[in-house]
Amino acid sequence: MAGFDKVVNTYEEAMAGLENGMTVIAGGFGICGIPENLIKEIKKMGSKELTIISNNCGCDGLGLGILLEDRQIKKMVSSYVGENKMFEEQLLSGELEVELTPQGTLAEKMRAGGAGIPAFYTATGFGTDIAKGKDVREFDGRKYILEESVTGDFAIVKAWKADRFGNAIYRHTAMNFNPMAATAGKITVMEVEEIVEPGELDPMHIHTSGIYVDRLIQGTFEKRIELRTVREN
Amino acid sequence: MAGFDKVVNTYEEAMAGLENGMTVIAGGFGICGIPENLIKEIKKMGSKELTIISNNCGCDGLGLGILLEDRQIKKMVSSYVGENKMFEEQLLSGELEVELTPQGTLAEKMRAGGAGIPAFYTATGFGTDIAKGKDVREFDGRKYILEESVTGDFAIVKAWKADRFGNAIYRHTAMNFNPMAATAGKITVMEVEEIVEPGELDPMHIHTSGIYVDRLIQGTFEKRIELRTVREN
Amino acid sequence: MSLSRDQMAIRVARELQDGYYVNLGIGIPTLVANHVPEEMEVMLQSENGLLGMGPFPTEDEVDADLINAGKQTVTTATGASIFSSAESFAMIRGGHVDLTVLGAFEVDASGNIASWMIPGKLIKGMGGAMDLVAGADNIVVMMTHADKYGKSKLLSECSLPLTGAGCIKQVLTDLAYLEIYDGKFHLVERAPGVSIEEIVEKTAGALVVPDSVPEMKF
Amino acid sequence: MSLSRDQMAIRVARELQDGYYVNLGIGIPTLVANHVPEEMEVMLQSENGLLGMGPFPTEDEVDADLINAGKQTVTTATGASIFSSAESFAMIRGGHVDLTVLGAFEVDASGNIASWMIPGKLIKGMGGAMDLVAGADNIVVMMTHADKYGKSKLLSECSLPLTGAGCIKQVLTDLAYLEIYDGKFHLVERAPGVSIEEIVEKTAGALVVPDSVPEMKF
Repeated sequence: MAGFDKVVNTYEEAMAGLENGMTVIAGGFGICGIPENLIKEIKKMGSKELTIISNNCGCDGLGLGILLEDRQIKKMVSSYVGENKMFEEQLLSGELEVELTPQGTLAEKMRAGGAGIPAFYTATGFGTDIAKGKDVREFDGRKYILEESVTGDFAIVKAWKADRFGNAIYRHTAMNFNPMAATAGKITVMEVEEIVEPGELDPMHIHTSGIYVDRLIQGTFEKRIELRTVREN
Repeated sequence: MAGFDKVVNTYEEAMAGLENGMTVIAGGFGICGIPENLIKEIKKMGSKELTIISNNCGCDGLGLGILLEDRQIKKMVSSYVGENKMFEEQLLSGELEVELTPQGTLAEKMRAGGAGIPAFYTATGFGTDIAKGKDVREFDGRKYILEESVTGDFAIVKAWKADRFGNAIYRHTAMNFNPMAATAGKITVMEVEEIVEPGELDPMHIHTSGIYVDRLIQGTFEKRIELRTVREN
Repeated sequence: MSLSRDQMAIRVARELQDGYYVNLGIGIPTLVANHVPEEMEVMLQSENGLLGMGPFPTEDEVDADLINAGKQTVTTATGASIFSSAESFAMIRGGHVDLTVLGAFEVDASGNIASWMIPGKLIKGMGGAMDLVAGADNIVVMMTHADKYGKSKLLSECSLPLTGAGCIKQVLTDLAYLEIYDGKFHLVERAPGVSIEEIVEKTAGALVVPDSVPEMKF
Repeated sequence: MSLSRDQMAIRVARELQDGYYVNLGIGIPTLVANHVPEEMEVMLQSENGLLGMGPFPTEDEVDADLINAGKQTVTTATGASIFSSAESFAMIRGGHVDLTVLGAFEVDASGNIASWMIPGKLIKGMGGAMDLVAGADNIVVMMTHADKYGKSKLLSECSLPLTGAGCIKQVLTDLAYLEIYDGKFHLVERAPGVSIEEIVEKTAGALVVPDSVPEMKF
């Protein structure tokens, strides 16, 4: 029997079950630590009317940006939608809906969603447009707004290494939103650079426990750099 | 200048500033991963009327239990106060106040306290005595209660290794409440088995970032075992 | 004949599925670990921060830094992960644990459970029990059908302080396996040789008895 | 003479203390890193999950997996730690960062700040700015005193959508260093050779000018 082996061999299997109108939570910051190939598979599948919850929307031609090409996204929940020509066009034409969410609130919404916390109070955004329609409450003389958590039909994340059980570690700042995204999907799909055998990773250094991972696939990644900034040797 | 070096050389320095009536958050589960020597120092200092927030209250003669001997604790916030004769006596005589808090709620209260989240909703305890006097709210057809976060004047935690900047890793299940406790103290004091130089620990595997740690001390630990349970070789 | 503790564990183990992440409460529920079907893999979660609990250690392996939620020394299984209490209860509260098995003093026909406190006795605290019952969709309560005085523990309304409200759907006792829905207990299976009359007599809460109630087989 | 960008950074750097954890916003605030006094150690936090940001990498060191919040390739400093976005904003929201420096379009006499959106232009999003201003006790806003048309950016009430309400207490412009309290700007220092008249003229919000306003020294 399969036991805890989460490995699937094709991207078709990895994303099987994704339907039009579903909500997908994606890890990544800019184009760092994004599940490149899972996103490509969504493009290939042609799913429409998707709600995507992700800090950013990739860039033109890479990451979630490629889902704009065939107008697969109905709504983005993001903190920063950056420099993306196609994004701008679809937003201005009203084809694309955007729910801007402060970055820390977005990270906490994902974590809370995965942790069974339906809502939490935060000072972030109090007194701004973000607070409109939200409950305000005072604690210790300071005002906070109530933010609700998010979950997805799917979560798609990218890690560095994982064992076959889905116990994963991230590399450097490619961690970013991936650990929280991984907890918040009804089905969580993880792609990694290397799959190892259970027992090879130190239990004390697992960033994402396999309990959150439903499907695991090994891929190859472009890992494009958005702003290559160097100093003299 | 000292920069980020958090190391202090004596337990007196480590706990300097602790005053009667203060709130102390302590890491540990049972007597696993407890800041043994910091607790001993509190006993030595003789501080009184303390509020202690910790999952358990040690046992007779070890851990937080020793603070009962001289009646230093006014109030315990815990999920399980276990088998402790002196605890029972002081509770029944009314000398000691206890606020029982579900274990997961307690862990989340500490995390929230450190993360600037003043309150969160949880289903834990809804419909029970724990919910009395707390706000109830429905999300998605289910009822949740509002729980407020906790912070301490001091947090005392125990880690395995830390670099001089306070970047720490925990060993096995001696992690437990320590990472959250570390974030929730106005002054966080950490004791460890080994202090190493900055750069020796992999930045990707730090459990508690030095930003949370104000004072760091190396100690020796009894590490008593509560229930030694073995199988045949 | 009422079920032995081991038979109770065997019956509960039949609720396991391959690949299940399971939290077993302190006491009788831990026996379930001894009866995982051989062709099946399950992983045990211990709420103090361990997923993938192994067997008890040998004398040489004993490590004060590696214990379970019952404070016993344990080992890690291959593919284990270790994490903080906040992360552990994120798993539990977030519904990521597939099955939770725990004991109780009382369960009632509304799915309420009382398992942590008997007024008049010293209060020890609920530990993680309130989080476990609030977080899991799939909980099996494992307890004797009646207390030592013969008083039913399956009530129309719990008399003791609750651990959780409306969260229990399955109960395995030494006499029967029951489901709870629509405000009633529903008899599903009975222990070998135990009469429906005995179960009816020892169930204080509303009980639905279908035409056919198969005996458990061991 | 109004301050150069580097002089502005030098002046803000005087707010640093040894052992400070600092978050520098994208743009001019990043220049502050170049002016940390030599005898002092500060550690830079990047909200995408890095505490202890090192210099830009050499060509050989460039790593797509190691970037800052501005999406630039960076390195780690000795004693760095890396964590998730949730943990990063726990640090920020929880008030663990000692100093935050960020730019703004407008600041007003109530301590409100507008820094993320100009209606009519495309909305790019607030990123982490709302969290940063809500989380830090110690924030320095660094911006020009007036826009390129000479219109004051220190207002009685912000005209643009807010990033945060009542959270700014210190502003460093190319003309002056000001504090905000009691619903007014308070002139603390002026740029060398800049007249109080010029500052008064270019400050639209209520401004308190003390008898003596020292010039900054560089």
